[in-house]
Amino acid sequence: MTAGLALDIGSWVLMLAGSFFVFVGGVGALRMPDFYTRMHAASLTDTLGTILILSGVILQAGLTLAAIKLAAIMVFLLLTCPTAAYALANAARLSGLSPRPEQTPGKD
Amino acid sequence: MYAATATAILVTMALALTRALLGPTIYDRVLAVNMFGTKTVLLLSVIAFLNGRPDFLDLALAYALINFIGVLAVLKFVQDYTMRHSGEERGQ
Amino acid sequence: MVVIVFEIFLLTLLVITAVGIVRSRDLFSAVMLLGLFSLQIAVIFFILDAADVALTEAAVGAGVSTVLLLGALALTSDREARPKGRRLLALGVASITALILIYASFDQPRLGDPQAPVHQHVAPWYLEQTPKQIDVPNVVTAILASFRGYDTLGELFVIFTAGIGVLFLLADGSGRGARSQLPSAEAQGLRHHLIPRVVGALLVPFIVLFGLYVQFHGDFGPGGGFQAGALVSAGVILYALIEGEASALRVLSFRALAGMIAAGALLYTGVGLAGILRGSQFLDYSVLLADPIAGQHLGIILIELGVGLTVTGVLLTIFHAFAARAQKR
Amino acid sequence: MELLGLYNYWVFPVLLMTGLYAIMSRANLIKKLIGLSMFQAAVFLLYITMDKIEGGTAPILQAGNPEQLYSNPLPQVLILTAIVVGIATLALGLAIVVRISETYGTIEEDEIQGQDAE
Repeated sequence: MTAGLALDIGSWVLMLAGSFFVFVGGVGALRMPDFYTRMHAASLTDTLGTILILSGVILQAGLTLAAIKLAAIMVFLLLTCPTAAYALANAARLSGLSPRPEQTPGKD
Repeated sequence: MYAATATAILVTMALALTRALLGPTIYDRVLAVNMFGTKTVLLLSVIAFLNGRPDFLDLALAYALINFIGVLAVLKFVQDYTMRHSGEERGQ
Repeated sequence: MVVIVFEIFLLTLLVITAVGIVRSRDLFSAVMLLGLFSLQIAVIFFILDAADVALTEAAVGAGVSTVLLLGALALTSDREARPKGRRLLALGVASITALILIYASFDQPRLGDPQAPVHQHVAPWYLEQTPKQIDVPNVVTAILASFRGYDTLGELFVIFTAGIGVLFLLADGSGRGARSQLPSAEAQGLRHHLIPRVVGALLVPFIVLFGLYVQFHGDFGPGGGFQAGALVSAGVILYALIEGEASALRVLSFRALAGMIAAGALLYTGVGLAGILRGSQFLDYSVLLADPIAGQHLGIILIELGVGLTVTGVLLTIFHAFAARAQKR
Repeated sequence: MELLGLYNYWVFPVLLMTGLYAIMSRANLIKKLIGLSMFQAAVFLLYITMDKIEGGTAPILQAGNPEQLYSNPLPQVLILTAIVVGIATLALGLAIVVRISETYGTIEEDEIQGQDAE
């Protein structure tokens, strides 16, 4: 029983911490001054939030097929998120978007 | 507990949507779409457990696998665009 | 219950996104916002207990539709001219119709009402008969492939025709598809971006494998030919993006794709005709084997395979047709 | 709570008419097609809204649980195929727009009509 409770508490802590980082990432993506800083906020917390939340859910799932699927989701997200961030930064840099906030052009 | 996590993810989704609507550059929008995609995967996983049917994780898995394609398509689009209109600045 | 609150929140986001799409003058932004729209509506479908539909929307919306719209933008223009006139009239017509429809909604049964008329007829019969007549857990697959196989055949031929239509409009007229002008230097895709290339190449087999899983696991979980077709073509499109269209065509040439489209449609119709030849009706799978239930299983697997082949073929042909048109410029 | 149960049916016309507004008021052909997709998505939403049943789950039968309620599978079948048909017809529309753009050099409806009138 206590092992089950410890597992529950562990997964709750992981999920709450994950939620916190996900939320911080969202705020960062909204409030940071220019594209590159926004991307930095979003992509870093994306990875950490993913690890924490999915580990929390895996603890709840126990040793089932669902846990294996969740682990696969986690691996794929950990592969694709940083790559997408890289590709995006690369595309932005390629098109000549400057990383200096004071020169970030506004639109509309 | 799932509900609290899902709420945090949903609020983050709203923030990402705001960024997508505000822009100002197209890359901000792509970033928002990518972020939104990751959050969708997390939300789907959490909701599958909240509903008590964890056998529906296939959907989250599908998104985790193919969400990446959109960003690569954008990268290629921008690359071709810069090739065709070299010198002309895009996304401002 | 709390899930319904999430759904309401997402619906609100959906409306905001829709307004954003209409307001944005930059078509590129509109396409990006349409991607967001698709993600949101997929989650809403999932919350409304439509796992199969959500999987389809995910498979189509996340990869294929963004790629197609971007392909079209690359061939036309990505700026919209300032709209003139007609806006007030359009706004008036749209708002009045919306108000009338909202007024009409007060007579609708509320969400999830078990007494709603839609839950009283037909559907209970399907839910009851599926275990007896077909014996697959996924009722959606049972209806799609067996009970209403005619409808699905019709849908398949709509997709088939759309694919042929795109080829008529965009192929170069030499009758050889776009094969002749392929191996050009610009067809190299994102080869010089090492990191996306390595990660993408790592993902392609998993996407195709997952597509096959969805194809053949469709009787037991969410899935089937439509979703699998979209997933497999998303995998091949990813390969084409990172290695160039020419490499993707070397793996699956235009001729092979055309073969897949035709083979899928023929397989579906052939299974239907086999029903007639065995002395029953068109698309009656029960007579395919001695045991009616085993016959149903065989029929469903075969026609889902036909659907998967045609959908993959059509989506990839469309993608290559747009890509080849862009290279000809 | 009773009224919140109708929220889906309110969002449906709003989305439907947002799509229609884009089709009517915008001259850009690709924007019209995007509006058409939104219109289509609104119809999908209406159908899927109707399939939901309280206490139900997706219509994938669970063995050994005969009392379980399942959502209505019929709208799901219709919409599942409609989504894939939707992308195929969208592609056909885009192909026509590409050809129009190559012939007229523009994808704005009023400019095309102006050229036709000459």
